[in-house]
Amino acid sequence: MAKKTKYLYIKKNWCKQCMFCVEFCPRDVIEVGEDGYPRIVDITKCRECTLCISLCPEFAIITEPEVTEQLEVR
Amino acid sequence: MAKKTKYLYIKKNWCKQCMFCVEFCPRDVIEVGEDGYPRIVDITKCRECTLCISLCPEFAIITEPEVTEQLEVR
Amino acid sequence: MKNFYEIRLSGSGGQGLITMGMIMGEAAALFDHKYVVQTQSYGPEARGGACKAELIISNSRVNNPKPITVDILLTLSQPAYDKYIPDVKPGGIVIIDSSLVKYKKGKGVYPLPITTFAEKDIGLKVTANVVALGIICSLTKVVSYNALERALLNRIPPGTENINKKALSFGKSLKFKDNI
Amino acid sequence: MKNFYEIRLSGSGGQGLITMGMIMGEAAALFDHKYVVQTQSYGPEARGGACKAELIISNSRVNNPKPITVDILLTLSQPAYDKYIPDVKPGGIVIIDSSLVKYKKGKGVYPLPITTFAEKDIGLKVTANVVALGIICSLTKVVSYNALERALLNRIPPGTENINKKALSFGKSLKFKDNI
Amino acid sequence: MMQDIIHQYLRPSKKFPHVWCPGCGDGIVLSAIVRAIHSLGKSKNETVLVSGIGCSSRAPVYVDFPALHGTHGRALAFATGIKMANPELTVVVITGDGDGLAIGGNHFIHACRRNIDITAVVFNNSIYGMTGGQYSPTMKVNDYGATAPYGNIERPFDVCDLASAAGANFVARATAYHAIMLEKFIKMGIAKKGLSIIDVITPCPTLYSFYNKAGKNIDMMESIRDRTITIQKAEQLSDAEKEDKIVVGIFANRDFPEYTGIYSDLMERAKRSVKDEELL
Amino acid sequence: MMQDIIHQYLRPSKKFPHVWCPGCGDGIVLSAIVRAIHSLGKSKNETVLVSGIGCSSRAPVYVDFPALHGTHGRALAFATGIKMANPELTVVVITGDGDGLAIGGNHFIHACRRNIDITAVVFNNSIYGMTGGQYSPTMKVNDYGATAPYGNIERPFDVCDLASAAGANFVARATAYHAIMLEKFIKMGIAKKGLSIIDVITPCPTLYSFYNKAGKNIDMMESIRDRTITIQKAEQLSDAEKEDKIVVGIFANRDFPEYTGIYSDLMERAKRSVKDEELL
Amino acid sequence: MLFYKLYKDEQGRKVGFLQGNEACLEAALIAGLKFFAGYPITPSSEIAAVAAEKLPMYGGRFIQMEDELSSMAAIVGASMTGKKTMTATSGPGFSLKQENLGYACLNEVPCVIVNVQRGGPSTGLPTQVSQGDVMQAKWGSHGDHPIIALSPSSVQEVVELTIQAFNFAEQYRNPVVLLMDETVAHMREKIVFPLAEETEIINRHHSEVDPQKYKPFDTSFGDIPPFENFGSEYRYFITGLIHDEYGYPTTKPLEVKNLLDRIHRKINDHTQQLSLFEQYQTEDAETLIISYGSPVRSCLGAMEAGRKKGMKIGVLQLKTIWPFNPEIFTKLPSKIKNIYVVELNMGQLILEIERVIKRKVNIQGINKYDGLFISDQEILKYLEQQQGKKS
Amino acid sequence: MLFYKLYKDEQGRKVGFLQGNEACLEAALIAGLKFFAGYPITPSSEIAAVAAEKLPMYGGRFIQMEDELSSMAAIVGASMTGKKTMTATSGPGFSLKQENLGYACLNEVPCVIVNVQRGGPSTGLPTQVSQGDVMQAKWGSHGDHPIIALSPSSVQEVVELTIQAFNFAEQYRNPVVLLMDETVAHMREKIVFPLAEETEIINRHHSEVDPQKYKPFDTSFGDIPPFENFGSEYRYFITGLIHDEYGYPTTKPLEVKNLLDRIHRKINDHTQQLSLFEQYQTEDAETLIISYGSPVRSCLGAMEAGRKKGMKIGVLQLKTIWPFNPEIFTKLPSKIKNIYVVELNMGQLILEIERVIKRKVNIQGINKYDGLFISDQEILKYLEQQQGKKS
Ligand SMILES: Cc1ncc(C[n+]2csc(CCOP(=O)(O)OP(=O)(O)O)c2C)c(N)n1
Ligand SMILES: Cc1ncc(C[n+]2csc(CCOP(=O)(O)OP(=O)(O)O)c2C)c(N)n1
Ligand code: SF4
Ligand code: SF4
Ligand code: SF4
Ligand code: SF4
Ligand code: SF4
Ligand code: SF4
Ligand SMILES: [Mg+2]
Ligand SMILES: [Mg+2]
Repeated sequence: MAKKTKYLYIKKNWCKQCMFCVEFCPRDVIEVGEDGYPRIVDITKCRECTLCISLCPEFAIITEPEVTEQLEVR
Repeated sequence: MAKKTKYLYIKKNWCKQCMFCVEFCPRDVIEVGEDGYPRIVDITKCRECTLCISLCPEFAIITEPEVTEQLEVR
Repeated sequence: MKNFYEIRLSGSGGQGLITMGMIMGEAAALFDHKYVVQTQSYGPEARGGACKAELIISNSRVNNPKPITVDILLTLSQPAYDKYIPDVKPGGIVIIDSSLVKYKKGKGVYPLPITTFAEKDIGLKVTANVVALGIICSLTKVVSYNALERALLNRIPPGTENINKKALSFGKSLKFKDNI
Repeated sequence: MKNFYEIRLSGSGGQGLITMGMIMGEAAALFDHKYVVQTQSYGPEARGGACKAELIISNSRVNNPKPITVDILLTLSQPAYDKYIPDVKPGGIVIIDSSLVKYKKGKGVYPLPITTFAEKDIGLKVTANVVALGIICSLTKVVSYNALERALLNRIPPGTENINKKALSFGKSLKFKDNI
Repeated sequence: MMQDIIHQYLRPSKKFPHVWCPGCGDGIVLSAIVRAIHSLGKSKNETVLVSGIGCSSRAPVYVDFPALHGTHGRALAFATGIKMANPELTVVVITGDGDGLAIGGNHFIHACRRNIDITAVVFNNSIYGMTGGQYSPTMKVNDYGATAPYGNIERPFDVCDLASAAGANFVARATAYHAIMLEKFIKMGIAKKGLSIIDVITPCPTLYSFYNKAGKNIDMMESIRDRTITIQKAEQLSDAEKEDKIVVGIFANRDFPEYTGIYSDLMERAKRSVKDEELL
Repeated sequence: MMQDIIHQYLRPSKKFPHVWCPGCGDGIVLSAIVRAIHSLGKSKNETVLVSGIGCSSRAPVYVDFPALHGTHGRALAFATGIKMANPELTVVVITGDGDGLAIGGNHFIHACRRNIDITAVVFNNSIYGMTGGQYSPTMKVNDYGATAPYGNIERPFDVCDLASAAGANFVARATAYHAIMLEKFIKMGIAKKGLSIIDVITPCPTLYSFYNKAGKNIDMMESIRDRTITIQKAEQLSDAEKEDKIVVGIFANRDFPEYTGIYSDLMERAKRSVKDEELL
Repeated sequence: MLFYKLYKDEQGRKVGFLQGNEACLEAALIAGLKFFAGYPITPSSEIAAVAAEKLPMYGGRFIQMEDELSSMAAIVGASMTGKKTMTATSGPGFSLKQENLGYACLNEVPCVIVNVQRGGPSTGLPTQVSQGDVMQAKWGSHGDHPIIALSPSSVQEVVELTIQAFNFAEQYRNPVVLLMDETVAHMREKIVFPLAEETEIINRHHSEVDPQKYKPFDTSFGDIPPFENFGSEYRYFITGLIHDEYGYPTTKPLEVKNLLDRIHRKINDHTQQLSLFEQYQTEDAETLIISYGSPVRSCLGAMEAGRKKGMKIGVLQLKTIWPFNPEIFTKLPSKIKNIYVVELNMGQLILEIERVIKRKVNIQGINKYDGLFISDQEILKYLEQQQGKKS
Repeated sequence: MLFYKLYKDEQGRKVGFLQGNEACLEAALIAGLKFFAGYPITPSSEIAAVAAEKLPMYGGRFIQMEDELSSMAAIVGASMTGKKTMTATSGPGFSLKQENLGYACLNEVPCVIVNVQRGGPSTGLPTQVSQGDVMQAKWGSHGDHPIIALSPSSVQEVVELTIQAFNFAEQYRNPVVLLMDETVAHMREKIVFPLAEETEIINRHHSEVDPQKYKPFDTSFGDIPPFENFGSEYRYFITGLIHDEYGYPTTKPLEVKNLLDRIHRKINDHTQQLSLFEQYQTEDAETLIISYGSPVRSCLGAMEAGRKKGMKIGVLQLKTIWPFNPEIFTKLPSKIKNIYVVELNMGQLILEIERVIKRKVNIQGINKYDGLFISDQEILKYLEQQQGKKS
């Protein structure tokens, strides 16, 4: 329950680069990478407010990559 | 303009005997006649409040009978 | 008794004609085991104005559901009388509430002060339709008295059995000759 | 010059492909007096994803409004390239924005860094579509330069005439050989 | 001078008496509408009545105005077309609680929102009279109807609250019994630029009464009279005390811009922006 | 623990990314709905999503609940049938400002009036996104749209006022930007017995932005954020000051009886009144 | 407030003297009706009134919606939970239901729509009889969509065909229209309700597949996909968009065509099973009267009267209107020289009959559309006139 | 925000490179459109957008209503004031307009309803082409009602038939449906607008009678009663009920029959005038392709290609769909052995064609309903297969 999330992942193949996560993360944890996609710069700054997850319109910010990868196959 | 109406007429062939005029005339000017239709008993008591005209659902209380008679022919 | 009757019950809204029609129909269909089709007037024209219920009672399957001309006409109001009297077949029976309707005498015309009977003899004006049912029964035999009573008792509000029975049998007991 | 061209302009939403199609169509139809039918992709599938405008330019009446295979394909995005490259007829011409698209070399394949040109040489990225128009014009002659310029100038916001003219003529002036 | 004004407005080619039942309030409301129009000096030619379907919606057939008896629920939509196409016309809509608030509810709220210069009079008898007494969206909880044999379980709309929330400029309620007040509100409504809703509580002594044992003509009128209170009075009462009351008065009287007027301004702008399209 | 809850709910057989434009608020609202359902511990099998037609109404296709994507405007009507036929189900309606308030306005007010236990989330982008950016009944005056080339002249509905006047038990407004507040309101709405309306202001960075030069994704989100005030704050402002503001908060939270519940009581009464019909 | 009583006859069957409308709802209860949504309209309103009273007695639910659009939507929604559902209306309301009726057809949602036909077009003649909506029943909604429509001629047939309507709806996963007319709806006749053991009640076919593998429009079981209830462990999505087997929107041409082909095929391939009709004295007939609904009664009357006069008349009654069954007409005895199609409209089903009868035969419509019922006399008179036999 | 420009050609005619939808509204302006009410729906929405921008420039008015029901009601109301009015929609909206369309037919209210057909049924294929609403255009509203429907195959024909639609509406006092399809609506072609002197514009016929004597449905001037505007000195009443010549409700059987007969007769008696069609190379044709709307283009392509291969193909294009004109088909050259009816639906107008062609000829439908446009190749291939000529 109180387990701390180790990391946030960006599913690039879902991300549409709206940059909400970059813009609205209160701790500037996320920034635009060279490929134009957001990337996590410093997860230690993250205060786990979940704002980025809630504001990502693409459900592209994930905490457990293995679960979600399955979603792509149809 | 300020001419006083001489009389009120009940068009019996339109009247459906709801008796609103009888019931709601504040001066008891109208009562139920022997034929079951309303009739004017004492026009002098009338204070020209027009309530009976306004409350007659049948447009059967008239001030100028000759105008309305024309309405019946089609 | 004929094999085929076309019947119209007419008057104005509130006189219980539709109920009469249903009772008569139910009696003939379910208890006398006749073929019966019953219809009635609907809609805005049923508001206030003339109102009717019609029955066809037959010993064999009924095709046309609505009579055009009738063997039996009951009229409880002037407008209904005026409107429907031309539809009576030669030799037909016309029952008229003479307390409400101005009528023309003739063979097969039976005027009776039905509403007055109901008021005076039964003591309840609204039983006029039941009195009329009794009259039709005895005059035309189109439906049996037993069947009629049974159907009637199933339709009426509890507690009114006696007065209704009384009205029906009163109607049936009336003696009449047509009014020529 | 052929009598009949089927053309597809493709890329993603926001690259101005529909406008390109309309300008090209108007130029060919109204000023070059060709028979032209122009269509485009619609609806939800036009949101975000691949987007296209299609033209058929002919010297005689055009029946089928939508090409199935094409003589000329312009692609300004990778998904569009991947989706539409199989539809190019043998001998057809493929113009590719090589600054955005990974492509396969071949006869009739003309890769040009169109968006980069627009950004660097014209100074405005959004003129890429106009540069592309110029390229198509000089490479295929399917529409005359004059007609194109005239239609273009009627479509653009006032004040942007010069930069658009520049982009068009820049596109036209480019030299290229197909990329085998 | 006391006048039977309605007779100046009855259609000369139409037969009377009308189709409504004895003691039905619809005739009373219709004559109030006519007196209101009359007192505003509106021309017969340029006053259009529009109605839907229902006992109440039959009203326009009797009075000598251009009139459209439309389809069920669409009166305000037909009226919107008429008013938009010719804003000079005075447009009065006659509708019922079923016509205007059940099937026609969407046009009701949108007409209010647009605040188009139409006056709609809702003949509110809390029942579908025409079709035989089914419960309507203004019927009280626990009243009976042909489709509410166990008592109505749906809470009624407050027509005036709804109209106000949707944006109408003028909103008032009167009753068929209070015919003079009614006439006044209708007059104010017509005079008002913008959408006006007049909710009129009116008796259906035939079907409402049949299902609710509400007595005959006079009983129903007396009940309406006795249950009526003013807005001012209502404010002093608790919800429970207000339960059965009819609250009459003016619920909204405001001056949001009127739709056809703004549209005319838009037309001016548009005309000015006609560009010389012919270029070649 | 921080969780990407939505992924437990995406349809395993559906491809992603979804159909919405980059920066469209619809995905944000959908994920708030899912989190709200999740946090209430509702079962997937017994939570039904119902939507109409529009960009927003596409939402139910992505998440693994039984779902009905109906016809335009009728979501609440389909939902009413579902809830009535099986009151055990949790029914959540996803609708747009066009779907729910334009063509669907009548079902909106009647569902509120009946106060049936459904939660409707209005994805309110003040435009018809799906059909190309026409003005909707929630578009502000003077905004532009495909059918408002001279600026919109129709006053918008206040969705919350309308829902309250029509009778809904729970009425609240949030925005796509205020995703946590949004989730909370949706959760309260679902938990509430009776009809709940959650009006969500959400950006359409494609079409609204095109016609109104409102910038791109982040611009629109920032504008929503910056224009948002609470009800408490709004009460202190004049009408003019409130003009451009988005007022968020809970507008109604009350306990009128819920429809299917009263109906169940009625059924009990009816069953008791089954008479022995067989007489002969 | 019910206006009829039910009794029990010697065999224990319920009997009564009922209107068509009343009988319709009683029969629906036998068929398993559990949810009714409607909006009142003459001449169908009694159906709703009976539903309001009776459904909650037997564990069903009734709702009066705000209009016909929502009524239709509500019965579709309710049907998705596995309940048998119904609505009733008349012409104007039937027009309003068309959009959602199309939705139900595309999504193969079982439900019954009663249309008690009255005089049209528009508000028309609200209290009078008509058969003006026969073509609308098939073509009223946009786009090709499969429909089943049945039409009773007596109150007893109302019972028979109402139960049949529910059975067809469930069996074929398709909306069924019960095309009544004002005459049948409002007349009272004695009816006998069948005993449970005499009544075949069909319920929609459920799936046995693993919920993970369930596809709501699975074609591997034949043309009629198994149905699962919303609220069960089967979770799926339905849409008014053209969809694939999962119910997801598709624009793939082959998937589109397959879906449309299948939903039409599932009806058309069963035309013979769906086609209910009666033939009366057609064996030796030279003149055939074709009809459906209440006018069939008059046709039979005309036949009987005509035969007494030596006219070789037969009657063909169609109980199933849609799907239209050409075989009935192509296989008619060749003795038949004259065909009269009696309809209370300006000639609708006759268009189909003319289309399929290829051999040379005189086909004429006998059409009445003045609001009145057609009598046997009228039909016979017309026949006599036509055949120059008028003596 | 308009997406097209208009130019002037040498003869002074306006020309442009326009979508069918855009051309439709421009043509409507030429025809005299003064009021448009609509509700957006793909693929018709551009018509409304152009109306919103252009109408107020030229003294007309536009309103976006809350739905299609009200849009239809609004144009009927507006038409009563004497204005030319129009609405535009697609399948789902067309279904919703049916009730009020019937009202307009019964009250003989001139107006134009554009239905840009998309894939159906239900929400169907919103962005794709179809001709699924052909039968609905005639039978979609309850009760028998007269309809005129036209269908263009090119943007230039959109102009021609839109003007024609308004003219027919005014001349016959009847709603006219312009049945477009997504292909014609969305493709851009060069169009030339006729000069004023080249365009016949018909306005509804007004009365000369004394206002006291005016009857809105007066039959003494022939089958089409003169029309007077609401707001003029002519005051009258209209209703969706069956009415007498005064417009008052009637249930008198003869008045009912007379009204229904007249409103149908006024259209049917003018079928020849209303029937617009084109024949291409039919003189020597052995194979005839019949079509309407955008597929006509492919039929012509197939004809050209087929003729090159020696196939004697002709094309019959119907521009008028309703009223259906049997004479076109009964008078076809007897050389024709094979008839193919090309439709983007499952076979709708072919039902009418099969009905009226009595002689022995092979009639087959070529139907495409997968959302795609039909190409000339497809048609030709089918023809070749059928004729066993495939080489
Ligand atoms: C589309 C449609 N649905 C239903 C009806 C039937 N109908 C006619 S009037 C009416 C209700 C009328 O109620 P209201 O407006 O309150 O009028 P009232 O008769 O009570 O004055 C109904 C349901 C109809 N004519 N058309
Ligand atoms: C009966 C009908 N009318 C019109 C349409 C076209 N249509 C589809 S979605 C839509 C508007 C959607 O607006 P909204 O509900 O606000 O959704 P958004 O796309 O903005 O999320 C319209 C008019 C339709 N599908 N059906
Ligand atoms: S919010 Fe989501 S979609 Fe937007 S940039 Fe971040 S990860 Fe990508
Ligand atoms: S959870 Fe909050 S702090 Fe952490 S990355 Fe996301 S938005 Fe930033
Ligand atoms: S109010 Fe009118 S209808 Fe009623 S009794 Fe008096 S006169 Fe007659
Ligand atoms: S005017 Fe007033 S006082 Fe006179 S009779 Fe009428 S109600 Fe009575
Ligand atoms: S039924 Fe009721 S509303 Fe209708 S006319 Fe009679 S009293 Fe009036
Ligand atoms: S058009 Fe607007 S509402 Fe629709 S998906 Fe795109 S951004 Fe969202
Ligand atoms: Mg009412
Ligand atoms: Mg929206």
